[in-house]
Amino acid sequence: MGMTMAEKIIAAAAGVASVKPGDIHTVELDRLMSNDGTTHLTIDMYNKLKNPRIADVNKLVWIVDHNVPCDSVKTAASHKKMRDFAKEHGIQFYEGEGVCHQVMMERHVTSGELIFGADSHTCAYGAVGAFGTGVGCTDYLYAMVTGKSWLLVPETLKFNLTGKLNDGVYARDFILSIIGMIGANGANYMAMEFGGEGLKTLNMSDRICICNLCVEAGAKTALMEVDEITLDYLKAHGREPKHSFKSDEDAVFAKVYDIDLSTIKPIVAKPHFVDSVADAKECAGTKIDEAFLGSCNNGRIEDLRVGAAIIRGKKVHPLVRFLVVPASAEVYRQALAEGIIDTFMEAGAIVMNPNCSVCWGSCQGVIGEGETLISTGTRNFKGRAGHKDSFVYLASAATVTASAVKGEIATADMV
Amino acid sequence: MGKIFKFQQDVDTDQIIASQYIIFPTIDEMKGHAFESLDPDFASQVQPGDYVVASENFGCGSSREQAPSVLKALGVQAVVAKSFARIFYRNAINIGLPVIVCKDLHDNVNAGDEMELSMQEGVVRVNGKEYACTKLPEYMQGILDQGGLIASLNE
Amino acid sequence: MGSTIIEKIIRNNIGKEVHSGDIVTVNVDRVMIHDIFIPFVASKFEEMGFTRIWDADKAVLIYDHLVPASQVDDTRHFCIGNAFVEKYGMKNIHRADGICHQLMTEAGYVKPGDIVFGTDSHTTTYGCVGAFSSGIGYTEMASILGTGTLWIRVPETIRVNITGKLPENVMAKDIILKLIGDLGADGATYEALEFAGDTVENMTVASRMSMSNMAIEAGAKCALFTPDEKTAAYCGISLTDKEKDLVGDADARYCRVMEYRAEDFVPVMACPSNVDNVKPVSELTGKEIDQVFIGSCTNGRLEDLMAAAEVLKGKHVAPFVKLIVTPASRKIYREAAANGTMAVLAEAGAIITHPSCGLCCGRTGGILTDGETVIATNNRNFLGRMGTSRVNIYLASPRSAAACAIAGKIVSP
Amino acid sequence: MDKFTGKIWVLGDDIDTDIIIPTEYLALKTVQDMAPYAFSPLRPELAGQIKEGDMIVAGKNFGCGSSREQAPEIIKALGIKCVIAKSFARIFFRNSINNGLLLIENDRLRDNVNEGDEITVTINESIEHHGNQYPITSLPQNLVDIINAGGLVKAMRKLNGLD
Repeated sequence: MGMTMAEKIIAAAAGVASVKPGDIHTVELDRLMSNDGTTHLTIDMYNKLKNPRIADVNKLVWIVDHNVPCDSVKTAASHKKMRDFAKEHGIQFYEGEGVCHQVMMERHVTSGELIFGADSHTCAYGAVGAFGTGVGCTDYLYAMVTGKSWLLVPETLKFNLTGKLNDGVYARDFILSIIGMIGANGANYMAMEFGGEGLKTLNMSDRICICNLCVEAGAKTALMEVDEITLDYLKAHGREPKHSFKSDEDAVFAKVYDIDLSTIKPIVAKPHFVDSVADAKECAGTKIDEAFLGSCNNGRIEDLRVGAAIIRGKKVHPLVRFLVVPASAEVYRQALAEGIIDTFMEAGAIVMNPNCSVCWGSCQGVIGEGETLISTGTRNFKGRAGHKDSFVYLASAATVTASAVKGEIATADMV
Repeated sequence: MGKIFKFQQDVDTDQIIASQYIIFPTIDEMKGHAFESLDPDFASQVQPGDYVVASENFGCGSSREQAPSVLKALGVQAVVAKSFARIFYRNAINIGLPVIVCKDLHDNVNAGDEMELSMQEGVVRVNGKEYACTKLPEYMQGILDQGGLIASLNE
Repeated sequence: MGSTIIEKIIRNNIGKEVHSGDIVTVNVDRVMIHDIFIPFVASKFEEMGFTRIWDADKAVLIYDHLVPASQVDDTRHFCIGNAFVEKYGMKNIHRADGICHQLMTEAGYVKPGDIVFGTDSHTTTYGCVGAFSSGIGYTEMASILGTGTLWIRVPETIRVNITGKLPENVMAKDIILKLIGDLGADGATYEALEFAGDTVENMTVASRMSMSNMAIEAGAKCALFTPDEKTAAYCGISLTDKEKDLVGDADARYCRVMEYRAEDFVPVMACPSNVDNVKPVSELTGKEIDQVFIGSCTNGRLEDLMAAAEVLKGKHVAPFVKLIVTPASRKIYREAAANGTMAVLAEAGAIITHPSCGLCCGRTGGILTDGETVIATNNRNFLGRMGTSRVNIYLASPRSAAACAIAGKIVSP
Repeated sequence: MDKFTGKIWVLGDDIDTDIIIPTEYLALKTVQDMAPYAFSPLRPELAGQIKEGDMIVAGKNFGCGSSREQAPEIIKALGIKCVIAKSFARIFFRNSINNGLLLIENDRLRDNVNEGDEITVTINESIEHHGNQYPITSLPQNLVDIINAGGLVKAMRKLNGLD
């Protein structure tokens, strides 16, 4: 019987010929990413071990991105713990280089790898055909010490894409539509695999955006077939694929969806659930206090270009705080060179250094009681962006930028 | 026997423990803020041995292990839900917090009801009624039995 | 008998000769309120029973300490500020354009000879264009908003003469730190500082700003430079005779005159945890550092960023050391982006934030913890200012700070 | 003549406004919310120990630094009757007068007392400590006027015909 991409990666990592959904295997991990959200707890647990050790320090990548620069003595203490440990053990360490997943994509991840990240959006790595999955710090510590972990082989939902997104519709609208369709736990414990002719119309930025958000449908991982676009991206970043797996013709999927990309429309996810989606136009007119263009989901150069094209020659609404946060230092430098940073600055936006910003809700950019944010971030849970009684709408870079100009939710054609 | 604290569906990790608290240095410093947005009294009222009962997709959202950890630190005996989000489920097993899938329980009990759980029998008893719950796969039960994933590293 | 600059400004304002020690009521030309204090100003203003601002166009509200908000209650200040602006018909408001003291001169709110008060101690900054400006509390601000006047005691003046050419690696920051070290943290309390000599005449307005900004660290009420052609160009005006006359007269009465030779200055730092604890950098070399902060109303201007970029060009910040750059205003950020300075800083590994008070005000922007050391270009190194009380803060010029960032320890620029 | 006796807390030179109340707490909603953090960088336990009627005796340049008016307000909210220092920073001095917090300049007392001692202050006249008298100068008239009005807010209310 044939295997899916997810099954093939797990089989290779487990050193077995084949696996099937429901099996639990011990797997060898290729890479272990951890950020400042939890690493200090991992270190505390590590220090309590009877025989603390690191299986392979070269597999570890630690990234400070959630609170950069630090905004409290508590985060400063957590960062120091992380920095000192990384220095002592020779762990690859980034601070201020950008959001962890974007930094991982730019510098580390390659096709066919099995990666644990102590962050739920680790599933983003599927954009290059790597099996990335989010874990907690106990899982992380176990893998750090042994180089291995246990994994339950997931079933796979297959999405066959055809057609092409219309102008003014983005990958972000597509994945929000999918989450709306299958629900916040529609892919719980499962892998979401994307393929088909339509995939070829999506660039790497689109792909990262789509895979990144799959956890919001509960997915264990997201995977995309490796193709020319993948290989070009890897080559441009100086890497080779480890494996270029494709699902077999006779692989068994839990369910197969055929999606025509041309049917997708601009979407918003309304408070307080990612699957609470609606046609963006239905929400038009909702007053906003803040807009956020950034995050590992939508803070790449392509997203900033979309926003810049809309706001060029216009001004941010005076009562709106428009945060523009490039996903990485590389993205920032590119945007600076292209004049995009200046376009946003001229329009009155707040351009922050690359970090997680209000997407994670406990650093600069938080919103207050009763306030409304429209965001390209990953989540709109109650209280996610600051005060527990506040409201977050998720939308594309285009809709967010248009809303920042209008002072209320608006699509790009309305400004 | 323990008391039931009841929650609805799609309880995400931000509700279990909000972002502004997960940066605190230790679990003990955060646990007082568990479920703050949904039930501000939870942390002060829950007693060791009590249960959290929820509907579908409990623990969706981030990979923050602080979520099961604060519940364990507050003495929650087990979380019983119609279904769990994947990362929360895995994290809970790894730190030794029992997470039990029971489809029928949530709709038939009220907050404050007294409940008893037998993991070996795979059954929950509340108000004189029994509800069957899913047993853990052997591998995961093994992790729970040894006291969490890290315990094996110290053998 | 002649007059000092401050005596002339006050005389011009109230229309009669004054001398130090006189208590007079002045007509206020401009006021500045920032986000931290607007809720308090607003409530005091209404508690006092005022129903209108004496001259709404003379009031400026600037959000800078809390931009972007880092705590959930911060945005409450914006709500209160926006409502106040709306209710009393204020037009001058900046919600995310940079630090208040930079914007007050940069955006043309302050002219030579003006009398300006702000709810911030570094309001002394506007002395760089020959304005009498000083910090006050929010209760007094509320009373000015109602009456347009404030009582003041005409200060005595300390005259500081600096002549000659500065060594290449010395910046205006080194001069003002040295002066504060010499005066002591209370050496100019209640007094005005007046700068003169060809060294300050040859300085840019931006450099003068670094000096007037920090005068408060010696306790001064204000710090004044004579307006000149550079001032006129900066303010976009041509100087009137009255403005040109804002010079300390040869026969004016000074309580102290200090003389410096520019060639004698060396790069210095203010060591933990007092601004007057000033030592030459050469005595501090080798001390390991964790972070560098270049920014603030003291040293976040274009020439400061360019000085740092000159040092950092083609180099990289040391491993495990953070370099945080916070430009003082939106305009400066854009100019630095346009002339390639930002690209150099970004290539070198700098974390470039949006223009705001950032780390200088100690609420965000790079807070530190026990045992950490930061080299910072801002104006205060008080105990606990940037995190815990066990953080070591050294104040330095942008050039010195950049050199330290590359080395990962204190080095001479 | 006003006369009062109380216990003293002794502090050093250059007690800046960041020590009196760190910026971190400045956006708390009320002065009462901030008061527990007073002096926290220097002596975290101090705010909890101060009792109504106590006094602070400090060295030179008390209150230097920022213009934050919370500094004198918090000291007042803690129940401090007056601050006696060798000298005061300018903005802090104005803010204190405007809020009706009594400040007394004396350059000798600080070096002759110990924390916990009792002193007696006779306004505009002298301080008594262990039988020694330390004369104090009286305030300029315009400041006396503000204090007599009950602070600047009350003075302005009067101006606006409200009280």
